[in-house]
Amino acid sequence: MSQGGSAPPGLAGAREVSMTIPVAPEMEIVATAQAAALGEYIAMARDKIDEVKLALVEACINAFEHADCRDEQLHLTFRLGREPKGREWLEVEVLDKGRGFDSSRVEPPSIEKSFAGHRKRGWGLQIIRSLMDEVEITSGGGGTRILMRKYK
Amino acid sequence: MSQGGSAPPGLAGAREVSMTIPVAPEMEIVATAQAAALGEYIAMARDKIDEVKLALVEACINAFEHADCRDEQLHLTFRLGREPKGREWLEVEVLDKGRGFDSSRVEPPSIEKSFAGHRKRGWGLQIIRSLMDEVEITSGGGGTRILMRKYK
Amino acid sequence: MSEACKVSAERRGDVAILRTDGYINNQGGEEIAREAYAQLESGARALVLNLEKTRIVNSIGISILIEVLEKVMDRKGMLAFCGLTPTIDKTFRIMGLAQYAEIYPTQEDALRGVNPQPA
Amino acid sequence: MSEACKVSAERRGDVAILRTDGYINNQGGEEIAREAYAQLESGARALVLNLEKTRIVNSIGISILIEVLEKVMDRKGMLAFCGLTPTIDKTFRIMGLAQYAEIYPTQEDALRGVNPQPA
Ligand SMILES: Nc1ncnc2c1ncn2[C@@H]1O[C@H](COP(=O)(O)OP(=O)(O)O)[C@@H](O)[C@H]1O
Ligand SMILES: Nc1ncnc2c1ncn2[C@@H]1O[C@H](COP(=O)(O)OP(=O)(O)O)[C@@H](O)[C@H]1O
Repeated sequence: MSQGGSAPPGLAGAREVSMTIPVAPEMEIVATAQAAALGEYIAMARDKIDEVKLALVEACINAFEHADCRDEQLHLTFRLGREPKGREWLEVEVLDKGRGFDSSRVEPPSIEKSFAGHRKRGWGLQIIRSLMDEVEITSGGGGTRILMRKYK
Repeated sequence: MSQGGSAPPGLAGAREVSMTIPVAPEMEIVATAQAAALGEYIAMARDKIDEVKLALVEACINAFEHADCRDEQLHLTFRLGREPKGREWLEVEVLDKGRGFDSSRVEPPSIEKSFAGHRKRGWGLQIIRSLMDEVEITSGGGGTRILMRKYK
Repeated sequence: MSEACKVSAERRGDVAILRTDGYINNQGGEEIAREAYAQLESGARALVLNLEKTRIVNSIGISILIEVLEKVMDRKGMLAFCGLTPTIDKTFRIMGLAQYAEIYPTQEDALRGVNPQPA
Repeated sequence: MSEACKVSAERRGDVAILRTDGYINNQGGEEIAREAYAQLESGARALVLNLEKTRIVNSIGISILIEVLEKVMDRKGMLAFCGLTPTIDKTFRIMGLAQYAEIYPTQEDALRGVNPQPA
């Protein structure tokens, strides 16, 4: 996705922050601090920031739980941008160098299935898709990349 | 510096978060969110976290103002550790690939000099050294690295 | 870690009020479940979960809340939530929790909801 | 940007109270200086800078506060700070600002300090 065209001159590449966090308990909370700081930077509403934080938590714990990352790390990139003459957005990319999965084969969850079965889990991707405005999942042998965007 | 020896097994390398921020106004504030999140992670007192944040702000704006970074970026690393049988600490490394400087030749500031002269500036390094428990500055043609540590 | 979830309980007749403080992840969810089951065991008919001091949850934590809900429904009891942030409220609705548990703005509303007759 | 510093002013006789809200960096410092100079021009003798709503500053911002202090001292006026976080207080002391400007816990204390005679 392209950088917003409206960045002031001299700020080329200025709207991207990247970070690496270890695969470790509660590091997802440390990551959300970054999402919040960048959301505040563009004066995004608090509730929208909270939605980005929750989606980010889900993406992180998925990688922690399922990816089996070779490097024991998660690579996060936060981007700020603006549609041509349009709304500003905050984009979060969560990249793991893990085993990958086929997201088209993940069965959608429902609370009734949760009650019937013993498996109450399976809500992460659903929550991410519902809370963010755009979500793109790319996964394969090299790992998984979740790209999610929220408009201001 | 070594990783604290007390990290639970399976958390090898788990206590380091790295990030890259662009050289751009107020990105130093975005960076402080990370310091705060990691300080909270080890339950560091709020005032100490505030001191780390202010020292980090000074290190960032120094690089923004003086370093003339080739890559227009600042590389930050946050580390958590513990002295053998001792206190926990939060360490922040600020690395720029800029022009470097000789910190031994920076004149110490004083408010009287500030009043007398027209130059009120020159307080950044002094503030960093006063607010952090340990500070190490390495600088040369490849850039500048400020390593600063605060005990919990 | 500062985010670790604390759970405190208060009993009013056969209604138990559980207040959470902090991140509801797997540990937080288990903390809540432990307290909820203790209350059910000792005769509580309705649980009010006050999440006022919780600003973040994850789906592992919520899945444990679904287990609690199921156990309460098995016993023909009631489960009510209150004090949800807009984002947690939205998430509970996405997951369909709101169809089986009531969601109230405040603890007073929740207490009235689980206890319609004058106390 | 949410951190941009807002400055509001209130005049009580020849004392001007300036309240900041947000990050005191170069822009924030200049905002304060502009307001401070306007108050001095219009006859203020003492300035009270209430930083209660400022949680972070940087040395560029503080260097502008030193300029303001210098101008106040040139005019034999008074400058008092209040509402500092412990870290900002510490930083002002590191820089020696506390030797030339008074630092008070609250605005009331500061007003009493710059105005010892009954108002
Ligand atoms: N980063 C990832 N790497 C590998 N597999 C993943 C990843 N994220 C999700 N998955 C797979 O997709 C499934 C559904 O994920 P999700 O909807 O988050 O529910 P849950 O994590 O509760 O199972 C997971 O059970 C897992 O098999
Ligand atoms: N990252 C850096 N790269 C190059 N020069 C630096 C860097 N940090 C500090 N300096 C030099 O050290 C001097 C003192 O820095 P400092 O104490 O922060 O005060 P100030 O930034 O107000 O001048 C600066 O003026 C600059 O010449």
